[in-house]
Amino acid sequence: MTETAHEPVTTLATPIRLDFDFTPGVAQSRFLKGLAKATFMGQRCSVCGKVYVPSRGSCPTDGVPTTDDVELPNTGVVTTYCVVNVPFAGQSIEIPYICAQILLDGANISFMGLLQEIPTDQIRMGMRVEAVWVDEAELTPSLSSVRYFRPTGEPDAEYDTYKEYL
Amino acid sequence: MSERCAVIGVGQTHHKAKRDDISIAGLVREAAKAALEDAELTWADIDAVVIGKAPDMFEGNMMPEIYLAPALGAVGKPMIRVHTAGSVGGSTSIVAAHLIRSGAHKRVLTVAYEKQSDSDAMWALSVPQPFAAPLLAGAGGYFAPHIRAYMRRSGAPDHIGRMVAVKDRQNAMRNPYAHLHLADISMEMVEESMMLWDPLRYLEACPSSDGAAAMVLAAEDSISGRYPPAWVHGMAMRSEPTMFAGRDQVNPQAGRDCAADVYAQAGVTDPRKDFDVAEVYVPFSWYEPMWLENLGFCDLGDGWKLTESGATAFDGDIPWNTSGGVLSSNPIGASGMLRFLEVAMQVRGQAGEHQVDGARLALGQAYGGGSQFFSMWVVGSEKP
Amino acid sequence: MADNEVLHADHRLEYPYSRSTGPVIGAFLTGLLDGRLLGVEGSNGSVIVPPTEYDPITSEDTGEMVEVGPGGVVETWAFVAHPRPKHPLDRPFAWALIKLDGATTSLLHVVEVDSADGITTGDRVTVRFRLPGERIGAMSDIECFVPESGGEGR
Amino acid sequence: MSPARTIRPVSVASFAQARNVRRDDEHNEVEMLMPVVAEVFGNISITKDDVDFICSGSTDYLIGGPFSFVMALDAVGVWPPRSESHVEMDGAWALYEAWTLLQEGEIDAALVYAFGRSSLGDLNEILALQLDPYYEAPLWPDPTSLAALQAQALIDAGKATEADFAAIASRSRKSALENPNAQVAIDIAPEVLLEDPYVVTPLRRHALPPITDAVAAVVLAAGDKAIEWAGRRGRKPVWITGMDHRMETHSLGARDLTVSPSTAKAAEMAGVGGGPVDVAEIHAPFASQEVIVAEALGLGGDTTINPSGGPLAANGVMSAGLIRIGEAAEAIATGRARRAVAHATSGPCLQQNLVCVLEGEA
Repeated sequence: MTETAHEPVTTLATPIRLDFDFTPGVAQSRFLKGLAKATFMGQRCSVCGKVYVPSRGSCPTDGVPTTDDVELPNTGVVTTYCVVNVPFAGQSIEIPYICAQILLDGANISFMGLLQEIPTDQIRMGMRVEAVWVDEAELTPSLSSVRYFRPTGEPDAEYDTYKEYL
Repeated sequence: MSERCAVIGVGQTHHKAKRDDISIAGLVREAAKAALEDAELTWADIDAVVIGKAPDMFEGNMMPEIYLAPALGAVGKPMIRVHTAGSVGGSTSIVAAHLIRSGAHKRVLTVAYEKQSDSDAMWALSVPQPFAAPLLAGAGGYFAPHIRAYMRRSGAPDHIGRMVAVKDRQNAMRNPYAHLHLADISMEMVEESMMLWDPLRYLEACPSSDGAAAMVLAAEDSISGRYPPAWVHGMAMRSEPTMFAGRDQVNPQAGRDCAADVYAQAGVTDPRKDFDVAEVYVPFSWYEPMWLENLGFCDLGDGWKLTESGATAFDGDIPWNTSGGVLSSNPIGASGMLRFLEVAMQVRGQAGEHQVDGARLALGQAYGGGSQFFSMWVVGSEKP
Repeated sequence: MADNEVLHADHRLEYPYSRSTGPVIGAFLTGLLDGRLLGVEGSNGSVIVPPTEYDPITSEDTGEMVEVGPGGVVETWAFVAHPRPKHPLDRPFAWALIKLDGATTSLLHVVEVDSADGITTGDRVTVRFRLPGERIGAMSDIECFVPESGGEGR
Repeated sequence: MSPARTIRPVSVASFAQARNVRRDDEHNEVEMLMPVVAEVFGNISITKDDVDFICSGSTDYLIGGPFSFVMALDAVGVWPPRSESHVEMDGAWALYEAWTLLQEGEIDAALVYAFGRSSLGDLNEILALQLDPYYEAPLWPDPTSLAALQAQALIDAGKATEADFAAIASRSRKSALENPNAQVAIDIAPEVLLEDPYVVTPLRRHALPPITDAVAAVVLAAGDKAIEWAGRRGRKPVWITGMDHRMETHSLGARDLTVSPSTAKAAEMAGVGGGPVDVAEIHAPFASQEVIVAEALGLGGDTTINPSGGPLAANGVMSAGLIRIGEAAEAIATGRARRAVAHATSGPCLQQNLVCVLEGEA
C-alpha cells in the first residue's frame, strides 16, 4: 500500500530559531563594564574572603551574595594550559594556539584566556603573563576586550604558589 | 523502611555516529524493548518510568518525557525526567532505584539516551551566549589543562594515555553494541592520530554517538528475567560548585565523597580487591588514572602505575571498562547509564565476550559537567 | 553607562535540526509527497493518524500502513484571528483536531476559515495539499484543511 | 482505593518565594535564588548544613542555553559536596524526588527549589518545542491555542461555558489581592471580563495566565526535625499524607480532552478522598483547565480553590507547581485549612499531573 513514485523520506529538516533577551545579572554586569574600561573587577566573599573574577554574584561555596568589589591588576600566572590544534565551528583564531588558565594576582580563581606572543612549545605552567587590551575605541563590556595575554618576562611563579588553583 | 532493589533487565541500542534509520522514539524503544525482553516483562508490567538525558538542545525537543511518554509505556503511570549533565545516566538509574527502595513501586523502567546527530554535540554543549568569552577551546579544551595538571602532579609518562586509548578500544571489540570497532588499534596508531588539544590526541578522546540504554529495576518480591538479578548494594550522588577558589579539578572532593559513601553502603574497604570489575566514565584516556586515584583504587599519584602494570586491562586483576567505555561509545545522556548497565551485566553473567569470569561485585561511576557532578552504584550477584 | 545599570543583549538560539524519521514517520511524509494521508494500524483495531511506531495508549508496536482521508470531521477547534509569525497560515485560521475518514485518532492541523463563525465541531473538512512541486516531505506539505462545502463559511 | 502502603510522614517545614513579577530585569538566576534560599532556611533558623539532600527543577529552554541548573547551584553553596539532583521538570517533581528519598528513612531533611524566567524569550514559541518534534512542533502551535482546543471541547460537551471561565479568572485575581507575592491581583466582576477580546477563540484574555518570572524553595523534614523546626516558629508540622503523579499520552487526538484521568488516578493514589478538602491549590494555567482538574480531584463545593490566586495570578513556568504545594502548606500552617490538596501540571492540555495531600495536626 505504500508504493510511491518518490524516494522514501528518511530525514526531516526542522529549523528552530528562538530569540531571547539575555541579562548576565548585577554582578557580572559590573565585571563586564569593568572590561569596557580595561580593568578586571572581582568580588570578595564576606564569609571566606576569597576573590572571584568574574563573580556571578554569589560565593559558590558559601551561597551568600558577594558585594565587596575588588579591582584586580592586569597581571597573573598561567596555572595550566592546553594547545588547541583542532578546528571547530565558531573558532576565530588560527591554530595551533594556547588556551591557558590564568590566575590574576590577588584573585582566588583562574579563568580561561588566550595566550599569544610565545611559541606553543615554550609555554610553561607558572609563567607570568599580562593582559593585552584591544584599542580603547574597541573596548566593549565583553571578554573580547582582552585581545590576549602575553608573557611579562618575569621569573616563573613557584608551583606551590598556584597549585591550589589549577 | 528501605526495600532491596535489583536490576532484572538491561537493553541498549547499537551506538553509532548517526542512527539515521530511526526516530528519537524508535531509538529509546530499541533499548527499552530489549530491557523488557531481558526481564521477561511487557509494558503493562511496569509501574513507573524514569528517563534521563543531557541538554534538550541536542534534539531541540524540550522536556522530552512529554513527547516520549507513549513510546515508553508511561501512559497512566508516573514518569520523571532527570538532568544532571554528563552524570545523568547514572543519576537517572539512581532516581529509578529510589522509587523501588522507597516502596513506591515494584518495577521501574529507566531509560537514558541522546540522539546528538540531530544537531551537533559541540554546538549543543556550548551554545554561544552573549557576553561570554569567545569560544576558545571546545570540549576537550576544558579537560586538557586538567590532564596536564595531573601529569605534572603525578609525574606520569606520556604513554599512559595511549595505553588506555588502546585498552578500551580493544575491549570494545568484544562488545557488539559499541560505536567504535577499531580492529587494528595500537599504541602507534594513537600516537600518529592528530593532536587535538595538546596533550590530548584524537584517539584519546571519545566519539560522538547516537544511542540509548535502558534497565528494568525491581523490588525483591518482583524478580523475573532471563538472568539472575544484579542487586544494588550502594548508590550515591555528589555535587560540588562548578568553579570555586581552590577547587581540585584533578581529584575532586565530590568524587571522593561519593565513592566513600557507596563503599560504606556496600561494605567495600579495598576497592581494588573487593570489586571484580569497574566501569568508569572515561571520556578522555587520562581520566582512567585520574579516577583510579579519585576512587581510591590506589594511592594518590599511583593511578598511572596501575594502568601501566596492566591491572585495569581485561585480563588484569581489576578490569576497567570492559564494555569499551565512553572512549568507544558516547551518546552523552546515556553514557552514564551504560556504565551502570555494564556492571549489572557483569554480575548477572550476561556480558558474553566481555564477561569477566566470576564477576560478583562491581562499581559503576559517572561524572558530569566540569567534573563537579558524580553518581555511582555498586551492584552484586549476592543479595545485600 | 551608569554603575548600577545591568547589561542586556539579544540572544538567538538557532539550529537547523535534521531528524532521521525512521520507517513509520518516513512513510507518512513520503505519502504527503504523493498527496496521500497514511495512518497505521494500532492496538485493538485502531488506526493511528499521524502514524507512530507505537500505539499512543498501549505503547505496543503498530502494524501496517493504511490510507485515510482525505476528508474528516472536526473534533474540536480554536480560532486564531491574528496568526503568530511561525503559524502555518498568515491569515486567520482555526487549529483543529481532525478525525480523518478511516482513522481512530485525530490529527492536529489548521483549517482555513476567516472567522470563528466559520467552524463548528462536527464540520466535515478535507485536506488541501501544496502543489506537487512545492512539497518537501514535511507536515507543511499539507497547506491546510478546508470546509468540505468549499470553505465559504456559514 | 487508598494508598497501598504506609508512608513516612514528611512535613513541608518551610516555604519561600520571590515576589512573582512579569519581568525581573536585573538579576540572573543565581541572584534571584539567593534571597529565597536564605529565607527558606531562615524561616526555621537552619542552614544548608542541616539538609541532607538538594533537588531542583528548571528548564534550559527558558534561558536559551544549556546547563542553566548548574550555575543555579551556586545560590546554595554546595560545599562541602552535597547529595544533589535535578529534574528538568516543575519543582513539584523535584519535591517528589526528595520526598521519595525521605521515604527510605535514611535522611531527614531536604531542600527543593525551582526557578524560571519566562520573560526572556517568547513562551508561546518555546513551549511548542515540547510537542512531537516531527508532526506538531514544526507547525508551532502555541499553548494558548492548544488550551483553546481543550476549552472548546469542554464547551461542546456541555461541561462549561465562557462565563465559567470568567468566573474562575475573576475569583482567582480577587483572591490574589490577599497574596503579596501575586503578580495579577484585581477585583473585576466576571461580567466585565466577558467583554475582553478573544486571544484564541473560545479563550478571552482573562482566561490566560500571566507571563511570570519566579523562584521558589521548600524545605522538607521528617521525624524529630519536622516537629522541632515547626516549633521554632510556634507552628505545628504540616504533613504530606500522600503524593502521586501520572502521565497521559502525548497524542491530543487520542485523548478525551474534557477529562483528566491522570489527575483522577493521582488523586486516588494520594488519598484525596480520605477526608474533606478545605483548600485546593490547583495548577491549571488556563481558567478552562481548572474545571477539568477540580472535577478530577473530586472536589465539592466546600473547598476553597486557589486562595493564593493560583496560576491565573502568577504562573512561573517550572515553579508554579512547587508554589502550589508551598501555598497549600501555608494555608494549613496559618490555620486557614486543616487539610489541603496541591496540584501541579506539565505538558500541553494537562498531560501530566501531580497531586499532593497535606494535613495539619488538630
